[in-house]
Amino acid sequence: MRKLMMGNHALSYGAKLSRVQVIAAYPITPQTQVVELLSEMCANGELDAKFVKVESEHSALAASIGASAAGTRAFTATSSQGLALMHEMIHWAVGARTPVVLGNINRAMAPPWSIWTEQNDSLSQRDTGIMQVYCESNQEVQDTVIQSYKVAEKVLLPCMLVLDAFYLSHTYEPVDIPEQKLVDKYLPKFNPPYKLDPDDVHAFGGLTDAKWYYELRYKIESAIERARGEWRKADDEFGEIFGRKYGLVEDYKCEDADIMLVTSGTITGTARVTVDMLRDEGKKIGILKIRVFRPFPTDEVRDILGGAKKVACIDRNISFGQSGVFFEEIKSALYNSSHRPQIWGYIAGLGGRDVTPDTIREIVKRTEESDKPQELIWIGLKK
Amino acid sequence: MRKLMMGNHALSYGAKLSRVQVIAAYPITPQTQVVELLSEMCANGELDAKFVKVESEHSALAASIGASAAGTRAFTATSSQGLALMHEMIHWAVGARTPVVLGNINRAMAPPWSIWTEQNDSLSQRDTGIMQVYCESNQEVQDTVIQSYKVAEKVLLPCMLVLDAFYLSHTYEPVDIPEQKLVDKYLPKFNPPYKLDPDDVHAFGGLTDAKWYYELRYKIESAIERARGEWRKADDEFGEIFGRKYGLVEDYKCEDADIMLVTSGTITGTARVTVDMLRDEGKKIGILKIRVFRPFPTDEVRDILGGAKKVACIDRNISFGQSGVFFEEIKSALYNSSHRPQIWGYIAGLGGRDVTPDTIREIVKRTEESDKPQELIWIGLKK
Amino acid sequence: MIEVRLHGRGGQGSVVASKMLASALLKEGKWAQSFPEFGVERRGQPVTAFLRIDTKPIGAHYKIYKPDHVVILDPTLLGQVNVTDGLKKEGWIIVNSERAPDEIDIKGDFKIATVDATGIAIKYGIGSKAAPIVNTAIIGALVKTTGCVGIKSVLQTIREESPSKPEENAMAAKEAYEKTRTT
Amino acid sequence: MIEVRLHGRGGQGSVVASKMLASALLKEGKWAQSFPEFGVERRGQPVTAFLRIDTKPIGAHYKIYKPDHVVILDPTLLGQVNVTDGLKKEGWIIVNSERAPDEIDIKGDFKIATVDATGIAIKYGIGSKAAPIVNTAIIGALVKTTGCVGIKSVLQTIREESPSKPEENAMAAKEAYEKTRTT
Amino acid sequence: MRLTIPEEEIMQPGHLACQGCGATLAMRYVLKGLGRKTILSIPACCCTVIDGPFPYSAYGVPIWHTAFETAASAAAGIKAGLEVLGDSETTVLAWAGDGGTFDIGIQALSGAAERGDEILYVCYDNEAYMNTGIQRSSATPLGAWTTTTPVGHPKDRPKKDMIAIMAAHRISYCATASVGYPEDLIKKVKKAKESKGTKFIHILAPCPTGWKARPDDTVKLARLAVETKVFPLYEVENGEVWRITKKSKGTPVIEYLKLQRRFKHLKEEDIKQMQNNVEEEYEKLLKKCENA
Amino acid sequence: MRLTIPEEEIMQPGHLACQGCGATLAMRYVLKGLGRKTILSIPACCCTVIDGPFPYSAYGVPIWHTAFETAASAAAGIKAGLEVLGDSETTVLAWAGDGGTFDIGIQALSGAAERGDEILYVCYDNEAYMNTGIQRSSATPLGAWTTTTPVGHPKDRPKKDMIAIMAAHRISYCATASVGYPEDLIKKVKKAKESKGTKFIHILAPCPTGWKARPDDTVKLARLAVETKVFPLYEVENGEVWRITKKSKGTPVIEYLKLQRRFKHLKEEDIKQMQNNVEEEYEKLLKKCENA
Amino acid sequence: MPKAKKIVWKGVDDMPEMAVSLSSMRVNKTASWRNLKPVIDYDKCKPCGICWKFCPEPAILLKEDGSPVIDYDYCKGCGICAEECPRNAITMHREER
Amino acid sequence: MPKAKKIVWKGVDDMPEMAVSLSSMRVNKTASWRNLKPVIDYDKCKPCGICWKFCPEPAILLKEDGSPVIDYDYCKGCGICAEECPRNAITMHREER
Ligand SMILES: Cc1ncc(C[n+]2csc(CCOP(=O)(O)OP(=O)(O)O)c2C)c(N)n1
Ligand SMILES: Cc1ncc(C[n+]2csc(CCOP(=O)(O)OP(=O)(O)O)c2C)c(N)n1
Ligand code: SF4
Ligand code: SF4
Ligand code: SF4
Ligand code: SF4
Ligand code: SF4
Ligand code: SF4
Ligand SMILES: [Mg+2]
Ligand SMILES: [Mg+2]
Repeated sequence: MRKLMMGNHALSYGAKLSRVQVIAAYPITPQTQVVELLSEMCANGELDAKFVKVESEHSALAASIGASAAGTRAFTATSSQGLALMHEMIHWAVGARTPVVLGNINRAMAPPWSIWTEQNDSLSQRDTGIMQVYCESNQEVQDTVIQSYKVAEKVLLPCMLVLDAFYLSHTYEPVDIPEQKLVDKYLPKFNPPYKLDPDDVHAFGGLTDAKWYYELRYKIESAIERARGEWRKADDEFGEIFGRKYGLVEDYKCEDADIMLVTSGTITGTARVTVDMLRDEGKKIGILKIRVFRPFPTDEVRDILGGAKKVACIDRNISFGQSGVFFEEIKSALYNSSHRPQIWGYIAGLGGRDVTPDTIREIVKRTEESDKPQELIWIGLKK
Repeated sequence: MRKLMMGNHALSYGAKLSRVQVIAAYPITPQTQVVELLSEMCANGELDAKFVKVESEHSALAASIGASAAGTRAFTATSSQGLALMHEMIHWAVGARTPVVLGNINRAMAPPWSIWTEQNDSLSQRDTGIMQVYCESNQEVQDTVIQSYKVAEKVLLPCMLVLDAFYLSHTYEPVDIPEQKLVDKYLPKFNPPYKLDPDDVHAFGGLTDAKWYYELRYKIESAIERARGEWRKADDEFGEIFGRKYGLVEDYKCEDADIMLVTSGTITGTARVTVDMLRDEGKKIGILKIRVFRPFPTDEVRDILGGAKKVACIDRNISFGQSGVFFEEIKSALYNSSHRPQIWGYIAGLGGRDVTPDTIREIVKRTEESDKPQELIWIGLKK
Repeated sequence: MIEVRLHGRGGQGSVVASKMLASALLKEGKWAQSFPEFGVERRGQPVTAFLRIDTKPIGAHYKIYKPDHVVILDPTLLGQVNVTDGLKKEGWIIVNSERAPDEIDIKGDFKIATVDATGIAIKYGIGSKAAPIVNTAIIGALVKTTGCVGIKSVLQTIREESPSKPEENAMAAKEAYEKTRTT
Repeated sequence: MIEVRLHGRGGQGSVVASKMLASALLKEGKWAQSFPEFGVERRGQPVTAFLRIDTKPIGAHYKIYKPDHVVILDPTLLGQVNVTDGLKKEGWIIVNSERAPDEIDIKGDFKIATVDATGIAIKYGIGSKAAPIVNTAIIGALVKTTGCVGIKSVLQTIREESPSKPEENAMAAKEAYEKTRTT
Repeated sequence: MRLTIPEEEIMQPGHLACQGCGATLAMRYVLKGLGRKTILSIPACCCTVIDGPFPYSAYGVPIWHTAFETAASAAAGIKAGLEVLGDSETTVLAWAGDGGTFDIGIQALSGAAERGDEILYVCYDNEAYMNTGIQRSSATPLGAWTTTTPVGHPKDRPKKDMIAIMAAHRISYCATASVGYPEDLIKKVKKAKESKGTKFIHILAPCPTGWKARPDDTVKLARLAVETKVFPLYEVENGEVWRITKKSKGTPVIEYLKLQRRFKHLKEEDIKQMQNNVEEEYEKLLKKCENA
Repeated sequence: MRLTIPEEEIMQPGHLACQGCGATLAMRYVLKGLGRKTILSIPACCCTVIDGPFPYSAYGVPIWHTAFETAASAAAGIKAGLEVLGDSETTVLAWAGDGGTFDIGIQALSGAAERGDEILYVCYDNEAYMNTGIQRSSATPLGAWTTTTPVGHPKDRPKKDMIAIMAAHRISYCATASVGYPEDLIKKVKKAKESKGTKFIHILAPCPTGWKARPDDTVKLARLAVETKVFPLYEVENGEVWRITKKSKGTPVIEYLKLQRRFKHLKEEDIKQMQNNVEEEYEKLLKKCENA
Repeated sequence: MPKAKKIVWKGVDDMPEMAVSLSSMRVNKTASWRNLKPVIDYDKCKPCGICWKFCPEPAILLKEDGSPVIDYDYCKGCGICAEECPRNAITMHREER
Repeated sequence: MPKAKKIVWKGVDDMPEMAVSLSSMRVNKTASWRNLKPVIDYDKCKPCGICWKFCPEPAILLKEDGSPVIDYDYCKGCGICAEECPRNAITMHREER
């Protein structure tokens, strides 16, 4: 069934189709429609889940993790300040190996207060071990929730699914809703190796000294590395059943491109439109869209960008005192690679500053005209 | 005066010498002696400051930020879970441009519970904009508190000073305590451009839409970039007055080195001892110690590592699904550099696993013997 | 691609109007994207909503700066907000007003249509008399003038999606469709 | 570089002993580093503390695996804990015990010293009779046997740093220094 | 004509509150009560937005915008700073909504109260998370619709008794107030200002948007809440001395409910039940007041 | 011989509590009261460590170790999971220290209580942050030494009245208990288990290490606290019905204080003052109990 | 009273280092929010100040003689003044345009 | 009663995926913590179970006949049993070595 829905609804439908069993979430702009729709669904019986209406995001994730530990499929959603308040618990979900799925609406961090999009909230979680997937359409949002549970429960790690504030969260787009029974076929029941059960007594997460802590961390790293393959598999299988697939990254016209743009989130769609225009004008431009960001798709990035002469990375975020995060990560990924293109780093669209085809054009132009990479180019700064 | 003290005391003495005016902190192992000693100092009048004995770390930083906004010099200290709980407020301190100084004792994140050293807590804050300085001795800890206020108040950004759990926090070492009047000469009173004052009415941090948010972020980035120079200056001036200086990075015998180790924290001292032994054995090994991590000392790293053939980066941390954080950052820093040595990435010492001269030797050996860089080598993993 | 901007006040349902239009388009096998002004909406405050229409999926996600058409739900906004900002030449500007198009005090290279959506909404009892809800009625006028979507699918959508009084809303749209006056 | 390991029980002050020794070394212009076992300390639980001594600043920060000497504050630990683990050949093992060194049931290539630190502590009223605090007394024995630091600076340090009964603590150390028995 | 509340306007017009916003009235009155020597600590809430966007401000006193859960702790830090600087005159006013007080901010408030930090904490209560679009808070009354307690499943838990909780903290002064009674409100603000340690005032501030009411009914609703005993006006000193400051008339609860569409779904028996609850609670309150 | 408490030992020896730890006794009794169909949610506290390191455990029931501030919210999540899975039998027990309850965990607890989450929350109170080495909490009594309320400046705020706060939440059951009275304690645990929604039990658990007391005095101290009226034993139903469960003898407070070196610095007049406070508080409590 | 000048910056260099307010929201004429306009019938009004007291903007000023004046630059038309006036001296009218 | 076997792993591959406990702390003989040893004088003891009731480990078992036995593998020597015994049947002795 095709339905017009905002990104927040797509997120909720994704959760519903995944038959989540416990939801614990707290409202925050621009995520509120998620808690509202899920409340509604739980209230009217459309969704057979328990909604814990917690008093903060810290509790939201703590409760979700608890529910996961009890052996149920748990879901939460938040944004910016709420995600930041969850930070300790994100580490927790990772260390506890509870495959909670968390929807995050990318919103700029305060102060000053802002409710507009920016990736600093989610990217600030890049060192916690939670998986991260950036979506560029509402369809992708809905589908990715389902895929996320598939992978998360396989490798026992939480997954954060990310969408841009307003550009997706509040934008109505057509979304194909798959049949529940197909989803059930794709996504089996959650069945963790250990759970809280008085008939099978275990303590979870007890004090672990230098003797074994290191090995447990190694297991997390192994799991998230395994997740690379699991994402590929889950996406392929999804494609077979539902006819849509997304990849860990997407290569848009990179094959013969002189300049490859690196994008994520909704900037991708705008860049795609712009690239089409530029190609009409005879310019060979391609796009590498990063979808799965954690685990970082090093192989794909090397494969695709390895063939580029010039790369222009567009970051709707900044790691202050360093550079854009995607920029940093792709440089790092390519460092020990055999082919190393020149890479320019652009900062754009922070705090909801609109990124339009003109913005993309300017980035392409500056990359064309320059022959020495620059690391921190602020596009559209009012001077 | 030379005194034997644990790192936690050095941190407290640094705060005292800096004449902090408001302290808001919450106890956590292995930081407790900081709150204890500062409580004592405030109680007996040794330090003329108000200690707000908050009920959580989130409040600790919120209160410190408030005090800073009121125009006073504020201090806090924490570790691991506490730092993670502060995450939202670290973003806050940066956006609000309040130069709070925060001492963090590096401790591994739970679960499983651990109280032992690891850098994942502080490095998980690398995208917030707080400055970060890693110390390797108690002397450096004390001195760095004073330097931190100097720089932080110049650029109006908070600063986190980091020391290893137990290896510094609980280890007694001789520390030279400078005379208060020299410190007063070095560190002037805090005098921010705007503060909360009923006679000069301003709202701080109000809602800011896409019109100016971007520019305000640019100002933060400019400030932290300016901080690179301010750190150099502050360190030089410190050297002149107190006879000790540390640099943003330290180059130990890199000049003629075939292999350069990249280290941070207490691993550096152990590596230094090992390098001396190895040099006695005829091996040309050097060390680049990263002290200031945010702003990232890109120039220094390029300067020094640019001359290396092989680089072995030792990370007591891991960004799951990616690699060690220092490894990632130095690769990124060197990517667009003219000279690009081969770089190996080693994970070591997580959760307090001891890093000994033998560990360092193994890292050197593996780097010597390998001719293709590897990205994630777990040293000392029990197989 | 056709781009439309709607002007209203917080609480008047401009976003719903644009969303219903998009739904109707979907029914016809077209593609649409509808979004509100990105920000805080306050009761009474002037607000806007947007609509993109295309025959193929719409991937781009940026704001609309040069609309093809503009819809004004509340006539009192006319002097208060720059409603013609960026409006393309020859575009429609559709105003909820009792007046005739040529009595509307806007100048420029575009076409004007009016409809007494307020009157129609009151007639069908949509919203209260003090605060009639005109969003379905005004849709009728947009359909009539631009033809971007068929009135049938619009009426069907209104019947399906109106939170209350579906039939009245549909009738209001229909009446507005019929009574729209153009220059 | 000399490395020392101290064995005691949670609450007995082994860390303080090692810290006082380090302080005394500082007084003599030497360099020292003192640290506890890294972990949770519980009243009653066997715990350890460490000391590094050198003539130049000590930069290395890792644990001590092969101590030059070992000090045992509580004789009941002897059968419970592997106190000689890693102890270097010819190193001293200093035990708080009424017995003579050769009556101590440890075998290996090291030297044994004993002192009745408990008796001395009780004599000077340090701690309670049920739980005498022996850390200052035992220091005297270490000084005597290893000579790693002078008794004068040790006594001075004890007088300065003891949280209570500084004089008694110093006298206990002195008496232990004098009464230490070696093999 | 004698004005019954201070004439000076500290809060300025041009702000971004909805038409007929009760929260704004609360702010106007509280600032009148405190005067210009006031610093505001405001966490995320409608009043964050109402004040206006950077680089403008409407409230007329310094404002520290702070994270949602930190009204009290940021205020405590500000106060500590002022104390060190020797300013004992300025009131530090933590100003938060019901969500920021009853839910996510209760820990920081409880901590400040325990420490006895010298702050005045005012909760303006519009009985839901309004800034994010009307979600339930623990101040939402039993039976009310919100977007997260949808019709069919309206709120099934009673409103948290925040004054009882703060009284249990034994702070020197707590009180309820209503924007329908500005004189009483301002008197309490002045009393709180004179009291020591942490002080707490809980103001009912109707929200036409969230209550689905007419904007011109705001003041009437604020009065009806008191008259119907739904929101009695009283104060508590040191957690012990309870005192009603305005007798409630006993107007039937329905008078209050019927002006708000958030209660539209209630059936006759629900309303009867509500009337009973209200009477019962009022009796209990009167009993507590006996010792005054 | 008739045993007065259940014989079965759920908690196992070999754990890591100090000699004479009161918290451990509390755990032993509560588990006896609840039986094996229990899941523990434990935030950071001494009991985290006491249970033993990975891969071992001492408490004998499933344990969810959770972040310091999340005893209640993690428990709520676990309970929600069990409910969805159809397990209504198992008790989810949030078990936290005074710091994790009175301070950093009060928000999650307050939230759970407001929602009426079906959990039993037990706070074992050793009156300071013991696991981190004896820092003040808001449960630390007035006048006590801790490392952050050093001699010369001992704690200058009274102990937070946690039961009054929870009673103000109107939960179905709250009670105090002491490890000196295991029968009374276990009775309350069983009563709580039978009650609906969120239940709260506050257990005094002397800590020889932190109180600077002899390990063999633990039980005696736990009894003296009750006998001296310092820590009366009572229960509260629905926030309204207060009931003393064990009359306090009126032993002089000094008998309790003198066994603890954390009070060593107190002067005669301090102790007198304390005796007065204790009497006064007890009177107030008796008054509340009149309605029982 | 804080100044109410419009702040005009060309770009980043004109701005303060952090987000501090520099002017009053008085720059924001909320007249544009109004669809109903309160009109005072001064014949009916016997100045009591109640309308002034309850205006949430506040958009009612009091003259020397205590009689109220509506500041139509800011009045949002909520209708509270009309509702609360004990003498029914204020009526609400649809804004015309 | 949970099994109390010592868990011995060679390395990472032997371990469970996360930090779950697999055995009881009974493996940890806390006898090593004890410096004072409780000894029951069975002549004085008239079994009442009080020592058993108050042992925090618990390290006192009750025999069929109700008389207490101290499990010296776990007794930490806190002295509570001796203190609480109403018949003074338990005395504490310094551990010898
Ligand atoms: C940590 C965090 N979570 C959520 C939010 C989103 N948020 C902002 S205001 C608000 C509601 C405020 O409710 P209340 O305190 O009652 O004030 P009101 O808006 O009703 O005036 C919420 C949920 C936030 N800013 N920060
Ligand atoms: C967020 C966070 N802050 C601080 C700590 C450190 N911490 C662990 S246990 C503890 C004290 C616990 O006190 P309490 O709850 O009274 O239990 P007790 O240790 O006294 O039994 C503290 C401060 C932590 N683990 N997490
Ligand atoms: S939503 Fe309610 S509280 Fe918020 S500004 Fe509007 S009327 Fe005021
Ligand atoms: S410190 Fe106190 S509470 Fe903690 S284990 Fe020791 S005796 Fe028990
Ligand atoms: S209508 Fe409302 S805003 Fe206008 S003057 Fe009257 S009360 Fe004030
Ligand atoms: S309320 Fe009515 S009578 Fe009173 S001053 Fe206003 S207009 Fe005049
Ligand atoms: S001394 Fe303590 S641990 Fe040993 S048996 Fe007696 S009560 Fe138990
Ligand atoms: S308490 Fe004493 S009398 Fe009672 S069983 Fe134990 S040893 Fe025997
Ligand atoms: Mg509210
Ligand atoms: Mg405690």
